[in-house]
Amino acid sequence: MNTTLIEYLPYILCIAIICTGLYGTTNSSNYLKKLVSLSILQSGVILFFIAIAKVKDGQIPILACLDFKQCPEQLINPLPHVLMLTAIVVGVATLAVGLALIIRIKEEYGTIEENTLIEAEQND
Amino acid sequence: MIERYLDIAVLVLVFSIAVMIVRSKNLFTVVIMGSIFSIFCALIYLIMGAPDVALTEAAVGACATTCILLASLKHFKEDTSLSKWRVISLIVFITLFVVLSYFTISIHPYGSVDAITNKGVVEYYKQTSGNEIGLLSLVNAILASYRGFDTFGETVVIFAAGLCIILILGTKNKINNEK
Amino acid sequence: MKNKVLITVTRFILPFIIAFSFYIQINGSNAPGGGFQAGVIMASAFMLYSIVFGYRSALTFMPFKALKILAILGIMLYGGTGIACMIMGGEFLNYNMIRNNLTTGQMLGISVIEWGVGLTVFATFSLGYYAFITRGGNEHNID
Amino acid sequence: MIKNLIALEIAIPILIGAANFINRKRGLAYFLTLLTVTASFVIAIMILLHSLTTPSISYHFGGWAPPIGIEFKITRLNALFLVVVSSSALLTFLYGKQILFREIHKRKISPFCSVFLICLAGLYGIILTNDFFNLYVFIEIASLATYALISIGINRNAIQAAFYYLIIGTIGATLILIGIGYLYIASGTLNIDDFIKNFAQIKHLKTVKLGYYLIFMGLFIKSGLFPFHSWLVKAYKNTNSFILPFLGSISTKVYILILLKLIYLSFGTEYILHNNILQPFLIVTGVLAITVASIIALYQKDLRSMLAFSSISQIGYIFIAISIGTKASMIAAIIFILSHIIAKMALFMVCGHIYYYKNTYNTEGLYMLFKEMPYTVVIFLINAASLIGIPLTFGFVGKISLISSLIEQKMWFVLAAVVIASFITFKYFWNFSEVFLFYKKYMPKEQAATKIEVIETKFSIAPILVFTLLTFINIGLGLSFNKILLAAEKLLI
Repeated sequence: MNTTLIEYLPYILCIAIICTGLYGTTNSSNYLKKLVSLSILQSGVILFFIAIAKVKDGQIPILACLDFKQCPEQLINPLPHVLMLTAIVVGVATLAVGLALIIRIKEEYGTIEENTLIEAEQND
Repeated sequence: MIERYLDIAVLVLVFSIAVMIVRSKNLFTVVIMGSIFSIFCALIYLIMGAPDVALTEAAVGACATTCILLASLKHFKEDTSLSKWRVISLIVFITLFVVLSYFTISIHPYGSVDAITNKGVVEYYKQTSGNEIGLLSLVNAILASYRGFDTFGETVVIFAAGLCIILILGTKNKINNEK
Repeated sequence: MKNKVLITVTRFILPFIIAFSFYIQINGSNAPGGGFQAGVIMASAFMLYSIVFGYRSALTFMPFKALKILAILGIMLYGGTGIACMIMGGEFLNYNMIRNNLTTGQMLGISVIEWGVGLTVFATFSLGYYAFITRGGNEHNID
Repeated sequence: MIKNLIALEIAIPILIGAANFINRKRGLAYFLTLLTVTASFVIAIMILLHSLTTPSISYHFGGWAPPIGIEFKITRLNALFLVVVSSSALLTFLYGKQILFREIHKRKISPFCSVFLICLAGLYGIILTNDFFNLYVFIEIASLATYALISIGINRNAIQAAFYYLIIGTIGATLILIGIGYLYIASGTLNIDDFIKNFAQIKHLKTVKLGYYLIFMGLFIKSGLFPFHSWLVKAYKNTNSFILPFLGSISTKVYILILLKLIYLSFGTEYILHNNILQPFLIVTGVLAITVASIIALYQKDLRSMLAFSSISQIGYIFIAISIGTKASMIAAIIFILSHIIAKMALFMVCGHIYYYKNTYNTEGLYMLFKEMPYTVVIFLINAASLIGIPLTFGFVGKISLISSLIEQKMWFVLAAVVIASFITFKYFWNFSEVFLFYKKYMPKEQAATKIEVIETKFSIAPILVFTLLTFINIGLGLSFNKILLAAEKLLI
């Protein structure tokens, strides 16, 4: 029982981070905090992917020599790493565009609090 | 054995930082905690054997993003954020957490060697990429050649983000103040 | 900013950051790193410079238009490599068409596209930083 | 040779959009974009013609065969949608030169065109790709560009709408990414066809179930299904009227197409819909969408809000068609998507055309429009008829095939809801038609209160020609009822 729980604990913690990010994104009233929570959500997903790639006692995915058959070794799965490099880039791109939008919102409305903004929108 | 507990310890730390970010009221705290969050994420990637991802996260998350966030923080100096626990959505997300965790049990155990993800395509990459591509770094071989088109998409995403920022923050659009 | 310690440390550390980014760019084939990481590190050196010495002096040696051209150049390098492979008779990004003996074509193609990624990422991050830092001031002539 | 066109279809818009980045002249930017969109339309037509002879083409990027590398797959369905998307982009650009130049600051037009081209390339990628992770990358490219395009609006609320869409859209995309992760854990592959090949052994796994639930949830959010529709209304209501005909008709439909392909062609209806919670969920949300959104549309005073709610209810019809799970219902869904794209695009164009001359969307400013713009109002009525499902229009074909497959499956309650919702659709379009057609009865008493500033306008025949063309296509397809059903049969080979 204990060993199985330990074996799944990293995944469960990643999911906890994902849920925290989701909670922050949906419940923060401040738009900047929403964005940072969004990047927490994305970091949680990245952590999850990296965790599934892990191999016990595996080496980092760099070959010791070009011909794998001459020097075989236990390697960590490199494919999720490649995918997550792209996902990090996508995350930072979203964050930057969101930040640009927030700056424009602040200029137009003078606030980035959701409650005040909804009132301002209804008055328009 | 100790390595496994190290992962879990840092993950717990990262989780608690995430909770603190969600709970905090000051925007400056949010940004700086976000930077610390990224640094510890990079540490976990390193522990889990993903140096490329760790390097990227450290450069992007902890450095560049924080710089950009701090640069724009001068606009929101006086803003603080209200922070209350909302019980209903808390219950929703705890339920979501329990459901996702329940489904997680059918994944291969953490660090398992004979997971299906280590077979098939990945096996092919390991065996032949040295001879076909000629790079020692498997991540770069896959990134640039086998899945090179994804990386093209990634570059386009970054470029599009720059373009979008110029479009949004460029000259002010004239606004018809129509009621 | 007029803090002497900051200026001295920055002057000392900047060449190392730039050298590190070139190392990562070139040595990406056999070690962790690659075009993307190199570009971000280069951009952070640029950000450090403009934080310490002010963005106006950064603008003098790296004007806005130059960054735009660099960003386009990067994406053109990547897309152009793909189209060049098609002209030589293969698929998009099939580097084997560049040189046909074993892995030379692959190595050449990969190093070219890594430079493309690095350029675009460096230029776009710096552009974004400029856009955020100049907003709210008197001049925003970023478009 | 034809294979390389597939890569060019993606590469040309991206590279020209990038090159346009340094250009600051708006005339040149417009001309360049028009040229690029025309080129991609020609390429799409060539691909479609080729796919008529060879039903399935597979393009391997980098020369690596599918499970190792990334694959694009051209089926007749994909090629058809490629043509639909590129022709919509072309028509939007032909129609809106004046509107673009008036509503958007002259310095912003050039980056706007670049972002539009990148958005277009992203949408092509979403349609063509046959790789899960590549799908995610293209979804993000298209979405990022869409957020920026929406943020340039007619009033300040557009920026807020864009931010709201960014938050919701990113949550949706992240759910898709987690789902892809679970499917990868279960199968060890990212290629969709390769995944389906070993599907029989892994279909009982919990990870597969969770994976596709998450992917579908993300796609529901992205396609504006009823409970997740709030971003759609905000965005459509406030964005500029140049981009609206394109985004309003295309952007959600592309995600529905992916959903359709995953359910019907990849996972199989037997596994996804039957004996599963997803079918009741889709039926309930679809019925709610068609009824509730139509009822909300009844009370709208703003032309664009009404059309936005109408879009939500039409998406509800499409999801009802998807949830039935027979081959006939898939054809019904595709016809419905196409008819909605054609009619909604014409309606949004009419809407933008009216705004160009009257500078308002509100009914108070549009009384007796028939007197001033008779032709435009007639076009409005014909396209509204298509959305209601009146015979001789394309919408009728879609609605009849939906109703016949509902009858086949004996889903009487859903059928009743569809019929009732069609009447409500008629009613809310009638509300606006009354305003346009009749004078005395609906004239507000204090006329002085609604003074609309007179604006400079230049007459141009282009928008009228474009929405006339769309209306002719609509009626032409509506008249060739049997041929469409035959063609749809061939489409799915």
